[in-house]
Parts: sequence; C-alpha cells; structure tokens
Amino acid sequence: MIEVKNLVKTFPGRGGMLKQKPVQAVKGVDFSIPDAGAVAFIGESGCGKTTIGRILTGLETYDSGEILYNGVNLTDLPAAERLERLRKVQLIQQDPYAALNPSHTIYQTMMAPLTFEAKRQKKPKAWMEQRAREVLELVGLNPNVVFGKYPHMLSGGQRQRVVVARALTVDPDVLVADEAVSMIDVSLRLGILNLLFNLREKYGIALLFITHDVAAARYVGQDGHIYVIYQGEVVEQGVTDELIQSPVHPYTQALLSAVPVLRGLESPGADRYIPLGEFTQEESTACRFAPRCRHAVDRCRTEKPAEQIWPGDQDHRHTCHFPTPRRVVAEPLEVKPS
Amino acid sequence: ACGSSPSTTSSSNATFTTVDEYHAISPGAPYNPYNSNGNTWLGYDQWQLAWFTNSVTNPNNFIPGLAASWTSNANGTEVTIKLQPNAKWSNGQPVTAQDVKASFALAFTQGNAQAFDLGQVNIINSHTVQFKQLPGDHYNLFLNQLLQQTIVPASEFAPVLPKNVWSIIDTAQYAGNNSAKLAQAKAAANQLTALGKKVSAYAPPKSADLSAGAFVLKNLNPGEAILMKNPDFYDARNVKVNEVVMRNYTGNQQIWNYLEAGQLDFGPYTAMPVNILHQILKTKGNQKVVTPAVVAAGLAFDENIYPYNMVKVRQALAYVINRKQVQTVGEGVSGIPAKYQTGMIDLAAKDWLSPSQLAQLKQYRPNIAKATALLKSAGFKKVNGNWMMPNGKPWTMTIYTVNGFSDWIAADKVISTELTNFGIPTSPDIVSSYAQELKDQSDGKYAVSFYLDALGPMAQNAFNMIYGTADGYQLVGTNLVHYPASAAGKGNFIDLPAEIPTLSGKMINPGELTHELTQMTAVSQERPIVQELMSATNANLPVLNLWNYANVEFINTSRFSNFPVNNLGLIYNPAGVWMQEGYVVPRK
Amino acid sequence: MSTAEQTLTPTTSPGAGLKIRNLTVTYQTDRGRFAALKDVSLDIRPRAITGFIGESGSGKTTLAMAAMNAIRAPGLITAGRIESEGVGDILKLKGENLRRIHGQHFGFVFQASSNSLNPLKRIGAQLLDLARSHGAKNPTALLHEAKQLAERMGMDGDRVLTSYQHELSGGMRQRVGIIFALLLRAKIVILDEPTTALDMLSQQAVLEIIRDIHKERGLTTIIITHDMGVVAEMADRVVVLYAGRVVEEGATADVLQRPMHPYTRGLIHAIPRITGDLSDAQPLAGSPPDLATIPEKGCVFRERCPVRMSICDTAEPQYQTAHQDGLVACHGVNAND
Amino acid sequence: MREAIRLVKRLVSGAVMVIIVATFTFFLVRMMPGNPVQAEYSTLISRGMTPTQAADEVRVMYGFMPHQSLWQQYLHYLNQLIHFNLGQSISYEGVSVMHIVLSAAPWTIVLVLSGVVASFLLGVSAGVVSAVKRSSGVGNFLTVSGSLLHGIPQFVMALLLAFLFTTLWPIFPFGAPYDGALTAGFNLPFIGSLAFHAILPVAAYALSSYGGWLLTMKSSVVSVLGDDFVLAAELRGLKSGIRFGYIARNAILPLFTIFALSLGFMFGGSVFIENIFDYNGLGNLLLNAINNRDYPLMSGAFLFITIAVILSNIVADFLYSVVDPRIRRS
Amino acid sequence: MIARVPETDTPSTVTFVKGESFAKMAWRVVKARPSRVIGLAIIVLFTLMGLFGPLIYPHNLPIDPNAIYAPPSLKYPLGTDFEGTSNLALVITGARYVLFAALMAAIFTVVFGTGVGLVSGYFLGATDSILMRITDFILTIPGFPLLVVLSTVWNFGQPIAMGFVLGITGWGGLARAVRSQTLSLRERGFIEAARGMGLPWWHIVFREILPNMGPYIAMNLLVSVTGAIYAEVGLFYLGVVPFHVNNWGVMLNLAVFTGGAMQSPQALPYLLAPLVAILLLTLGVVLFLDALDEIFNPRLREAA
Ligand SMILES: Nc1ncnc2c1ncn2[C@@H]1O[C@H](COP(=O)(O)OP(=O)(O)OP(=O)(O)O)[C@@H](O)[C@H]1O
Ligand SMILES: Nc1ncnc2c1ncn2[C@@H]1O[C@H](COP(=O)(O)OP(=O)(O)OP(=O)(O)O)[C@@H](O)[C@H]1O
Ligand SMILES: [Mg+2]
Ligand SMILES: [Mg+2]
Repeated sequence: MIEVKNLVKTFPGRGGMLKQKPVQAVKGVDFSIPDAGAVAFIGESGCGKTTIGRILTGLETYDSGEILYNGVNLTDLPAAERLERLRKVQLIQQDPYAALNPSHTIYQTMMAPLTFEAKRQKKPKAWMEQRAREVLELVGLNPNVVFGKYPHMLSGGQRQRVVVARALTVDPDVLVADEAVSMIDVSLRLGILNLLFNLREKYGIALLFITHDVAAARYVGQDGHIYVIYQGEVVEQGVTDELIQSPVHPYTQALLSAVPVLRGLESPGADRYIPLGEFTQEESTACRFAPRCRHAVDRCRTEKPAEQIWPGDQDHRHTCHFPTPRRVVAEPLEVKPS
Repeated sequence: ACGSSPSTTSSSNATFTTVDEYHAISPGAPYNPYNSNGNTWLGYDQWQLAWFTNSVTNPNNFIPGLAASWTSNANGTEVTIKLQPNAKWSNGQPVTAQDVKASFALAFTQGNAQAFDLGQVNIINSHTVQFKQLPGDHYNLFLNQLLQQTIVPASEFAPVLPKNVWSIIDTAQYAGNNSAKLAQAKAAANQLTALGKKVSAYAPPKSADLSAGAFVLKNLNPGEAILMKNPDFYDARNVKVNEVVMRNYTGNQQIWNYLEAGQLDFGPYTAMPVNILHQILKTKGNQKVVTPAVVAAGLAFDENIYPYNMVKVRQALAYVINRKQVQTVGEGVSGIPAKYQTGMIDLAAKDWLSPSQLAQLKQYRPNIAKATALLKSAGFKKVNGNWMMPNGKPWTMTIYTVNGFSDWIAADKVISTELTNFGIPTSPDIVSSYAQELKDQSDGKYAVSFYLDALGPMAQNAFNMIYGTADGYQLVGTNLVHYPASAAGKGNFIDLPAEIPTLSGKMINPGELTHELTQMTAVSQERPIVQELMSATNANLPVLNLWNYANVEFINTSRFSNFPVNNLGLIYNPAGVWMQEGYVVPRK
Repeated sequence: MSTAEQTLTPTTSPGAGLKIRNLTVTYQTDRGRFAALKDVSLDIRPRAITGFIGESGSGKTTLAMAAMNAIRAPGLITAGRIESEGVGDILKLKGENLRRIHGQHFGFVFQASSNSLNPLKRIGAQLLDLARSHGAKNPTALLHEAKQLAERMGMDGDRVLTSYQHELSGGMRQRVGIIFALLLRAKIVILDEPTTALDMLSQQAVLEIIRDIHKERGLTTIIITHDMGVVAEMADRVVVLYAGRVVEEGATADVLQRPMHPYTRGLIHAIPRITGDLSDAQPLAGSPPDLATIPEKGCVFRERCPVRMSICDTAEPQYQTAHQDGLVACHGVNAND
Repeated sequence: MREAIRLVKRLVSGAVMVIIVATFTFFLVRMMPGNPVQAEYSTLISRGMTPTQAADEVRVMYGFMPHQSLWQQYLHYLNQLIHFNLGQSISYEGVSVMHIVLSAAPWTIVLVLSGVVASFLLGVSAGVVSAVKRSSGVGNFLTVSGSLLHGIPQFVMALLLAFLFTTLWPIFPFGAPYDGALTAGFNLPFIGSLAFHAILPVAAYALSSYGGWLLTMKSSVVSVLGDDFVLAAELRGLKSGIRFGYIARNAILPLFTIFALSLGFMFGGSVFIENIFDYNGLGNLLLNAINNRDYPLMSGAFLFITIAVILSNIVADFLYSVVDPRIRRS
Repeated sequence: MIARVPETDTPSTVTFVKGESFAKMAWRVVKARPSRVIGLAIIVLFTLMGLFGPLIYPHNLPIDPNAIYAPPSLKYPLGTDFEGTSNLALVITGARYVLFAALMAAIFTVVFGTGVGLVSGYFLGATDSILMRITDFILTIPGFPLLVVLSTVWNFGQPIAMGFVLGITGWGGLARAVRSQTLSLRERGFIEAARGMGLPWWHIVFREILPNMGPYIAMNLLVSVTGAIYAEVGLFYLGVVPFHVNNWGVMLNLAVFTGGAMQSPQALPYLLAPLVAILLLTLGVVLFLDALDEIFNPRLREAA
C-alpha cells in the first residue's frame, strides 16, 4: 500500500548560473496504490506521469508532500533501510531495449541483482541461477533459450519480459510500468499486458500503469483506478470502467476521444471531440485546461476549480466547474461473420 | 670559374662562409660581447689585444692583435702594451688607451679580470697601457690571459659604467685582515656583480655596431649573419675577403650538411662520425686540417670506493680496456688513442720529457694476461668466468657518462662490453648534464666516470684536473689547503694518499707540486716538476686517459686559396685572424 | 480557415495510383542476402487512403521506399515493375528524372521522432531549398502557402517558418513534415509511421489533418503503421504484410470484419479495446519474423499459425481474390472455400 | 545580455585557469634538476672552455639567479603577472620574456598556421571523398593512406622530408627560414623566399596531421549520411548541390571545435618541425628554455600557450553557438 | 473472472549454452579479415620481442669495431651501428623498454582517463566540477613541453616511470570523452534499472557502464600505445631526457645527431631500423583496430 499526499516536484531550470525557467512537473498530486491493486495514470506527453513514477521508485527526489510506503515515510529512515524498502517498488521502462545492458547476456543481466540479493539473504550460489530460471519461466521465457543471448537477439516482447523478470528478482510489492508496452510490437503488446495482469492476480504485485493508451490501462486494471493527469495535476479520477464510460471532465473526454476507432467493428462515441491545436504551457491561476476546452466559459478562465466528488460515486472525483458526463468512447458494433 | 658552386648566398668570390662553433645567432640579442647571446663574433668583428697560439710549453706566444707589442718585467707581474698606431673603430675613431682601460673595467664586472689577479691599469699615453698584478701575487698566466681580452669602445659602454668603477674595483680587491674593509670589499664585489648583470644585458644603440676588427656586422637574420670588411681596420690591406657570412646552426648535423654541400669555406671543429668525415672529404675542395687539442677524455676513479683504491686494480683495468678500439668507436675522427698515461696529452709529454724518460713510461698496451696477473696478485679470483673481489663479493661496475656527449656514450658502451667480456659485468649509465656529473663526482657518487682530462695547454691546468680540487687541494687566499674526502662539498674524490711514488719510487706530494707550478714563470723552472708529476701519474693512474682530442677543421679551397694550413698557431684562431695575417685569397 | 481553403482549392492534385508487380527487394547483410520483399504484386488505388500494416521488419518501409525507387545500398530491387500514371515505370527512372518525381510526384513524411529536417537551417530556408530544387517560379508564394498550411494545422505560421527543427515539439515537426510533402502538390503522399512517437491527442490531431487534406486535394495516401487502430480509423484499404509478403489486402471494413488470413485475424484480436469484453482479446503466439530464419520453402507464417496444415510446409500460398476486390495468400482460405 | 554574462563568466574562469597554470608551471619548472648556471656551465664546457674559465663566465649569471625564497619569488612573479609582465629571461640576459616570446611567435604562426590550415583543408576534402566513396577503391585508398599518415609521427615525417628533399635531391633549401642575403620586411623577394623555405616544414606538418582530419571528417560525414534528414532531402528531390551543402555543414560542425583548439595549441609551436628545420619559433624557444633551465622564459612560454589555448577555447565555444542553432540560447 | 493463460514461447528442451569463450570469439572476429590477422601478427611479434627479445641476446650486445655502420648483410640483417652492433639486435632488445613504457603509459592513460571520466560523469555535482577542472587543466597545458619538463623532473631509468609521465600528461582527452559517454549512458534505461534494483555504485559504474565503453577504451588503449611510443621516442630523439638504456628513440637520436644518418647513407640503416620498427608497429595497430569494435560489441558480431 502506497499513499501519496500532495506531491510536488519542480525541476530547476538547467544551465548552471543562468538558469532556464524552472519546470513545475508535479503540482500537488494525491493518490494511493492498494496492495495488489492497479492504478493507471493517463495524460498527454509532458504532463508529469513519468516524474511521479520515478519519484515513487526513488529515482527522483521530490520537493514536498508525503509518500507513505505501508504507512512509513521513507524520508525518516536511514539511507540503507530506505534503499531496502525502495527496492520493493520496481520500474518497468518504456524501452525494453534501452533497459537492458547491450553488452551483457541475459544470464549476466539476471545475475547482477541476484548476486546482491543472494548476499543479502545469505543464499548459496546455486540459488541464484535457480531463482533466475524461476522468474524467467514466470514471465513465459525459456531460460535455456534466452540465458546465452544478448538483448539484440531477442524480440521486443521477449526483452520486455526479461525486464519484468529482472524486476521480479527482488520480490517487488509494486511495479511501476511507465509506457511499458508502447514500444512493443502490436502483436506482442497484449502478451505483456497479460503478463502484468497475471503478476497482479497471482502474486499480488500492485501495478502503477503509466500510459497514454487508455485501452491498455483498462486491460491491466479493469477494476483498478484511473487518474487523469493534466499539467501536473489530477483532473479526474475514478474506477477504470466507470471513468471510461462516463467521464465528466472535458480533458478526460478529449483523451478518450483520441482512442482510434476500429471502423467496421466499432462506431465512434456520440460526443467524440479532438482538439487540434498545440497546447500552451502558460501558467494559469484558473482552470489549466480552459484555453483548450471547447466548453470553457469566463468562469473557467478566472477561477480555479476545486476537487469535487461526482455525486453518487465516492471514487469518482474531478476538477471541473461544469462537469458533464459525455459518451466519447467507441461503441462495439455487432458484426456478423459472413 | 665558380659558377657551379652551390653557394646559396652571393656569387661574389670574396664572400667567405663559415659558422661560429661557440655561437648561435640570436636575433634580438644585443650587439654586446658580454652578453652570452650577444651578436658579435670573436675574430671577426670582436677583436682582442692579441691572439694565442696554443703552445703547450710557451704560454706567452701570441700573434699581435690590437696590441701591436707588449713588454713585461722579469717576474711577469707588470705588463705594458702598445696599441696598433692606426687602430680605428669602424666609425673612424681611433682605438685608444681609454678604450682599453674601460674594457678591463668591464672585464672586472664579468669576473674575468679577477681570474688573473689583475690589480691596476694605468694609462701611460693614448696608445700605451700598463697592467699590474695584485701586489704580492705572481700568477704565471697573467700576460696570457690579459692579452686575450676583448676591447670595446669606451664611449659605447659609458652609459653602463659608472665613473667610480675603478674605485669600486679597488675596494673589492682588498685582501687584508681588516674586517671593516673586508666587509666593504664584499659589498663592492656585490656591486660589481650587479654591474656585470647590467653590462651583459646592455644593448648599445643599434646605429653603432662598432668594430675594431677586420669585419663589421652588416645584417643579421635567424639563419645568417653577414659581416662586411671593415675599411678602418688597421691591417685592412691584408684582408682580401669582402664579406663573411656566418651561418647559424642548432646542431652538429647542420654543420655536416653545410660541409657536405661544400658551402663552408671554413668549418670549425665539430664532433662527427667517421662516415660523415668521409662524406665531407668527398666534396670538391673540402680539406681537413688537424691541429692538436689540448684535452683528453679519461676515466676518473674514486679511490674512496673499493676496490678502486688499489693501484693494481686501476692498472689492470688499463690493460683490459683497448683504447684503440674505444677511440675508434667513440671518437673516430678527432680522437687519438692515449698512449702515455702522464696526466697531459701525449704531444705535451713528448715536449716535456726526454726520449729516455718517455721510454720508461708504462704504456699499458692491451694485455689480458697482465691484467689477470695483476688482479690475482691483488687477491681477486675468477669464479664462473666472473671476477670476485678480495672481499669475496662479485665485482660489477657502472661507468657514468654524460648525456649529449655522444663520443663518451659510445666509448662507455665499448668499455662496458670489454670489461664484461673480461669478467667484470659492467653497464654504462648516463647523467643528465656535465655539471651534474662534476657535482656527483665531487660528492663521491661515482666509482668510475668519464672525465675531461689533460686540459691544457698549460701544465698547471692539466695537473690541476687531477691533483687540484679533485684531490682535495684548494687555494684559500694564498695558502694551499688539503681537504679530506670526508669534507662535504670540498670536492675531493680522487683522494690519493698524501704522497705517491713516481716510477723511480720517489715519493712526491702531487697537490703541492701542482700548486708550485703556478708560481713558476720560466719553462726551465717548471720542467722538473712536470716530469715528476708525469711519472707519478703514469705509475698510479688516478685517471685513465682514453684518447687525446684533435681539432679537425675543414677548409674549402675551391673559392679561396692560401689557407694557413701549416701555421698551427694561427689556424687555431678564427679565420678573421688569418685574414689579418694576409691569408685567405679569393680565387679569380 | 476559410481563407486557407480559398488559396488551396484552385489547383488540387488528383492522386495517382500505383501498379506494383512482382517486386522483390533484397538486402545484403553480414549473414547473407535476404529478400525483404518477395514477389509482391499490389495495386494502390488512386485517391484512396491505403494502410500498410504489419509487425516490425515485415517490409512496410521497404515497400514504400521501393515504390519511390529509393532503395539504397545495401538494399537492391532485384525484380519487379511499378507503374504510376504520368511517370511510367518508376523503377526505370534515373538521375534528374528520378529526383524530380521525388517531391513532385511523391511526398514522403517521416516518423515524428526522426529528424527529417536539417538541424542547422530554419524551416523557411529549407522550404526555399525545396522550391529552388524543383524550379518553383515563385518561391515566396510557396512560402506563403506553407504558412497558410501551417496555420491550417493549428500552428503559428510565422513562428514555424522562422524556427529551427529543435525548437518544435514532436507533433509540430510531424505537421511540418506534412507541409514539406504537400507543398509541391505531390500526387502520392506516403506517411511512414506518422504518429508512432506521439501521444494520443497529438496522434489524433495529426490523423485528422491528414484526413482533411487527403480529401481536399484528392490525394493518394499511404499510411504505414503497426497500429491497427490507426489503419481502421483512417484507411479505405489495408495491406497486411508479413515477412516481406503481402498476406491480405482489401477494403478496411471488410478486412476488419472478416479477416481471412490467420495473421490478420490474430492481429485484430490482439488489439486491446476500450470497450467490450476483455477476454475477446488474444495475444498472437510466437515472435515477429526474422528474415534470417525464414524458411526457404512453404508459408512464412506457418510457425505461428493456429490452422497450419501439411501443405504449408512445402508450398508457398498464392494470391487469391478475397473481399470482392482484395486478395489473400493462405492455404487455409483455399481449404475453407 | 545573456551572452555577455556568459562571456564574462568564461573570461573569469579562463583567468582563474591562467593563474592556476602559472602557479603550476612556476613550481614545476623550479623542480627540474639543475639550474641555469649549471646548464650554461655545461654548454661552455662542451664548447671546449676550461672548467675554470667556464666557472668565471657563469659567475656573472649568479647575478641573475634569484636569491629570494621560492615563495617570495612566486609572489613576485604573480605581482609581475598582474601587471602583464612575464619577467626577464635568464639565458637571453636582460631581454624581457614578453619580447622573446612575441618575437618567436610569428615564426610559429607562419609555420604552424599554414600547416594547420593546409592539413585541415586537405584532410576535410579527402574525408568527404572517402566517406562518399567509401566502398570504392578511391575511398579505401584515401582512408588507408590517412590512417597510415596519421600513424607516422611528426618528427619522422620531418626527418624523412628533410632527408629526401634537401640531401638526397636538394630541391629545397635547408637550415634557415629565409635567404640571408635579403632584408626582412614587406618586399616581394623576402616573402617569396620565406614561402619557398617554408614549403618543406609546412608539408611535414600538414602531412602528419592530414590523416587525423581525414579520419575525423570521414566518420563525421558517414554519420551524417546516415541521418534521416539526408534521406529526407533526397526523397524531397533536393538538388545535389543543396544536399551536399546540408551534409557538409552538418559534418564539419564537430570538427570546428577541434580546429579552433588546434589553432590555440598552434602557439605551442611544433617542437620537432621547428627543431629540424631550424625555425626560431615558440617550440624551439621552449626547448631551449628547458635546456638552459631558463625559468622565467619557460613559465612565460607556457603561460603564453595556455592563454592562447584558453582564448581559442572560448572563441570556439562562441563561434560554435553561432554556427549551431541548437546550442544557441533564448 | 477473465481466463488468461500464461504462454511460454519455446519448449524447455534446449539446454542452456553460455556462449563461446571470449578468446574464441575474438579469434573468430579477427579471422574474418586477413588484414586483421596481419595486424594481430605484427602486434604479437612485437609483444614477443618485448618479452623475450632481451633474453636471446647477451646483456651487453657484442660490438665489432671492424664493422662500424656496416650495410645490411647476412650477418647483420639490418646493418650495424656506430660500434658495429647489429641493428636487428638493437631493435629487438630495445623493444622492451619502448613497448613496456608505452604499455604502461597507455594503461595509466586509460585507467586515469576512464576512472576520472566515469566517476565524474556518474556522480556529477561537486565531484564532477573538481575532476573536470583538473581535466581542463591537463588539457590546457601544452602536452609535449610539459612532458619534457616532467621527464627531467622524474628519473627515467625505469620504463614504468616513463610510462607514468606519459600517462599523466595524456589522460585529459580520454576523461572528457568517457565522461560524455557516461553522461549519455547514465540516462539509459539499464542504468536507471540497476539503480532502481539497489545495486551499489561500483557495480553500476564498473559492471554496467564500463563494458559498454569496451571498444572505445580498447581502441584508446591501442592508440595511446602508439601515441606513447611516438612521444617517448620523440623525447629520446630530441635528447632532452637522459637515457640509460638502449631503445628505439636513442637509436634515432644517435643515428641522426652522432651518426649523421641524414648526411651520409652509411648510417642510414641505423636510422631506418628503429623507424621501420615504429612504422610496422603502427601499421599493425592500424590494421588490428578494425577488429576491436566487433570484438567488444555483441551487436556487430553475430554468432554464426
Ligand atoms: N530532469 C528534468 N529536468 C527538467 N525538467 C524535466 C525533467 N524531467 C522532466 N521534466 C519536465 O517535467 C515535465 C513532466 O515530465 P514527465 O516526463 O514526467 O512527463 P510525462 O507525462 O511522462 O510525458 P511523456 O508522456 O512524454 O513521457 C515535462 O515538462 C518535462 O519537460
Ligand atoms: N539497410 C538495411 N540493411 C539490412 N537490412 C535491412 C535494411 N533496411 C531494412 N532491412 C531489413 O529488411 C526488413 C524489412 O525492413 P523494413 O524497414 O521495411 O520493415 P518495417 O516493416 O518498416 O519495420 P518497422 O516497423 O520496424 O519500421 C527487415 O528485416 C530489416 O531488418
Ligand atoms: Mg513519460
Ligand atoms: Mg519501417
């Protein structure tokens, strides 16, 4: 169980003495990942999803807010113990090729963390290889086949499986999957999603799924939670299918509209709408989405909306002055095979 | 007729091309003979009172320069010179006694005049000057060194010479016991040093490259200096050369290049291997001129270091080292294997010794059997082909020599091979500089090392190399003092016993005898002492001479004729001096 | 918006079709020479949007490049003919003639992430280079048109023209790429994975623009992608490639609704869907094809095929008509009929 | 404004570096064994002077030898530095180091600048050819010859050329930077002679660094050729001239900094070439200073080179940000 | 609720092969082109020379005053020097000092350079600033003159001292390059992954980052070997450092400055012998370099 309260992260501008403008990447985000639960972050490029994921895995520091890992704030712990606990949160990166050391064989890649794990747990040498085989089989790879190979000799899907297997060597409680399938070939994508789902189901590993592909998010956590992030803030959250079916924030609606429609198999949602323009990074004290919102009125441009609960659903929250549920996602058509 | 000559500069027959072996061209350096880079050339546009003929027995044999004649009193402590009556600077002004006196003041600032105990300089008349040694001293090379001083125009150096320079010199020369005066003397000496610094840094105005010599500097660039005949030179009518081109060089090979190309009318002594010599002599017109050089290369032994304290060991080594072979490899061109081990060059030995005395000298011809016998008698043993010392330890040697002295390095390698083959594992080692070597030697760091020896032409200088500071004898004030080898920084490393035997077995004190030589004014007085020292050196071998140097110089006769090839005393001097004597005539 | 339309409409460039016959392209590699495309025959219909779909390495880019006769070493077109209206057999073109059709007949748009613009020159200057290379009579008019196109795509035209490539975001670069492809009124516009590196919103925006302009100019458009969603959303017709072979071709709706090749079927089933039953989706078995390990004989898909038969091991399936005007290459289809 | 602040910052840090280098070299050169007096003494001896005479001669030099403690000397040196004074040379008695260095610099510049420029132009053009034709015979030949030439050390090249063209076939003059009969100045014969004499040393320099440029340029061009925008330019049907411009400009960028730096290091002279061809440039000067243990001259020459390098670095940086828009700010 | 089966892509019948040994693989890569084999052969030849050369000759090489500067003959294949010693023997026995010093120099360069570059690029911050200032400093000071000065300050009796001096002046460029590579590598996924796994810094730096710079470092090692040979031979050639031992630079120096090889063809073999040795070694390195990339980069060498 990870609880995050009011997380804020500002990147100092780069360039030494003459700094560029600082970037406020995360502006006070609250969320929690229940044990064995699934949480998805969706939002467009640059909204701060990766930053949150990296903070959670300890790869990035944060400015303020609180992160409780099983109720413990890690900043209070001595460094060694903090690292120990952070290892329970593992990151699965977007690019499986970059995530594997090209000069190491899969065997070497697997052994690196296991050597330290064995030392920590005072396990014999034989345990290491056995454990490596175990996790590789768990992710659906044949250790005998892949051990001697270099990453470039594997397909994208296999690589991503190796990455997951490596993460599993440290017995993580949480996997943070940052765009974990967007670089995987279509035909293999579903396999990885499947794998993640299984890990959750079978081994109780919680999942933070970061993506801009809503369908994929739905696939690993139908019963989980989706957080829609816009410019470093959560603009809407809710249980996955709930949120997909009846989003109330125009930004969520735009995101969902953008999911391609499989013409012939689906018909587009009635209220589908795609904003054409490039979005501006201008700081605004009012609703940040107002400049791009087709429904914005004067109030949106002057007053910042507070977080509200959508009536009737305790889990469904949003920050919109004029929340309106709209049907934007595609509807499946009944197709009769000829 | 010379159209085919490859000379790059002027086609004029009267252009004489040479290099100055002591002197690289430094554009930007002042026209000042006291500056170590100063662009003046001795024997061309820088002129001395007279020119030494390098005689081994007569230090006072000179060719007149600016001094037309000179006289000295019986014990040589007073000298009077008469200047050439029509000596002029190149601006037409006469060279006067004033110039001479100023030049000697300048010599004091450079420390030169003190070296020969110069006391007073008195102007007798505009062309006559009298010199006196310091009261009480009689240094026998007084005249010799005095005549070799360069004369510069007083007017030129007036800006750097204070009016009271002579009173400073006088104060500095106080040698009594009055401590106040001693302090003043010290201060004055410092003042002179400071002056010396000013003088050598001084750049006379560019307009006045004044010369009293045969030539005047006309033009200078990093590659060449061009000197024109000085029409105001006192012997100008003797000089048949219109222009001298002084080539710059940064290394010997460049001189070899010039010589091979036949570009040099005179090539001064340059170290070179035999193959280059042959190459040079192949070029049309090139001709070799050999004059003796009064210096030898030797090995010095530190007798503080076991086993070199044993005469038999040194002698045995002399029998093992094949000096002919060493010379062939080391100094094939200008070396002559040392025959008599007398502490002087062999030519000097012939001059100083009678034929019967010569015959008595041991020649230490290569003889392994003798060496073996000597060592065995000294308690050495040969085990597995290598010698063990009487103390039971194996005998190995390191022979030190100096970086950049290629003849020594080559010789060192040959000697090492010879000794190793003889059963003494030996390796050469190379020290960064000669100064470093001298310092390390005097600090007793080397058992065996290369040494410049038999430095003459004067006997006293030659023996001083062995029996002077190197053996612990130093002049403090007017007293000869002996420092033991243990005295730090005093330089005694040869450390002979107080008395050593001559060949006839007579025990002599070489340090004292050597000092006595400096007091002698006549050759006849010196001869018995020199003979005893030679004999003792031959018997004891404190230094083993390897070869005597010769000056191998080159002339090219295709553009000029009438070189003073048979006048060894003259040809020892720069070519400008030959021209003063009427030599060197352009071919038509 | 309306002003832009006015200037753009007068000269529409009616798209041209492509007739590809028996095209074989090989690559020389350290491991030998492989056919990246083998005996491909295909018609690209004029004024339609055709989608090329297939896994990585299936030969989509190679096909597009070959269509423009732009295969470079170590690749080699070893056989085939490609005809297009007005230019004849493209594979016979050389030198200046070939250069001229690049840009004038074909417009090519690179992937968003790739740097298809000279990093050292401003966009405007590069547009002028383009104009000069194709002998445009009035380069400034062209610039003006580019600016309008940019505004039309939701960008600030002046800013874009005076920008360097690195000053633009991925979505903007992609749009600029499209401007370059359109400016010379190319008849056939080929977009290689135009949206792969973009997020959903930018992707939809770019697709939207492509669709509009395609319609407006009557272009022939080819979209290369491995995202079935993009094809489904955009294309009139879809070409499915597998290991250098066209395995199925037909009208998009037909292919999506009634895929005939087991590979196509697998692909469609492997799409995570935003609605509907999750268990409908099934991953495709096996790994993507590797040209080096492709069997010499027989069907290239058989290792992953759920309906493999013994004939698949020996004979390569031939093209046969399907979906009325499309085609499919599968022994299984034959058996079903 | 930003640029200005950046420039000032660079200059300040450059100045700090100069002080550090000055300090370092000051102490380093004084750690060298031997001293100017010893060195001079050695020289005199090896010229054949008797040790006594030589000792007399060098005694004067003690006057030049600093008697203060090393620390005092250092402070004095720094104080001089701040006043742009590099002190006085020991071996060139009484001449200021600045004067010596400045009079040596032109020789180096004539020699090395033409060498650097010639090798750069040659190397870069050959690099382009060898990249474009990399699978043909010409390309292979250029690449192989480049690697081999790159492998030959400069002094070997210089010796080789000198041997071939002054001794074996005496086509070129040797041993002086110009014909001695001429007067230095802006007159045609002088400049002509200067150029004629410079042919061999410049060729030696250029040949030994040509390979480096060739290889760098080749790999740069090859990597640019693989860039997408090159393919894009082709597929847009850009004329080959324009395309070549694209490639060339992008490929030469990475070489630009190296070129600027080598211009800076140019002030270090080329010890070997100057030595072998007898130019009184900075390289020879420094070598002589080292041999003579002329501390002020050594420190001064080091400092001069360092300043040149630092300045060229700064200039390179700024020029780079001019030619590469990606570096430019705001 | 949803039925999903974990799939395994291949049956587990194949047994795990760890792959061929490094040496085997390297040899396979070298064998692929004759030029590489020649390069390797040359390098091996010189290595053997350095290792065993001095052993096959007596400590003091025999001299022959009757064959000074002898031309090449059966007895003296490369002619003789100023004392009639075989040039071939000189080249062979001289190889040890030259090569060992050069190897030492290269090792110092590479160890300093990669060490500083790695640490600086990985830790960034103050460590980086300090190390980079030092690197700038090394880069700013003119190399060769500094080398001359340093080489007089240190004593050069041992090749290791020579190597150290050469190394200490030459690591700046490599440190810079390694740092920038480290900077780019440290942003790469697998480094982040390793950090996320809680692996210690030294593991990340030396086991994850370093192997990826293998070809680069190996190439630098070879190139600095030749660079060091030139610098070293150059120093001896100029004669600015005292020499105690026979080596190629000393040969060049003696050939040119005392043998007059430039002036007389007689001494030419004495000059050419070490020169040819240097050129040959250069050639060997140039030819062999080509194989390095493939040896160290698994992507470039495809298992057959
Ligand atoms: N190290 C950094 N330094 C400065 N700014 C950064 C840094 N990392 C991220 N940012 C900025 O923070 C913001 C959020 O970035 P983040 O990577 O979290 O976005 P994201 O939602 O993951 O985007 P994408 O979908 O493109 O991956 C962006 O504006 C980005 O430019
Ligand atoms: N330059 C090349 N050298 C060698 N092989 C190549 C080259 N370019 C492509 N190939 C090979 O040709 C085959 C088809 O490549 P192509 O780029 O057309 O595939 P693609 O379908 O576009 O894949 P992607 O989706 O990854 O872009 C691949 O197996 C690829 O490895
Ligand atoms: Mg991200
Ligand atoms: Mg592709």
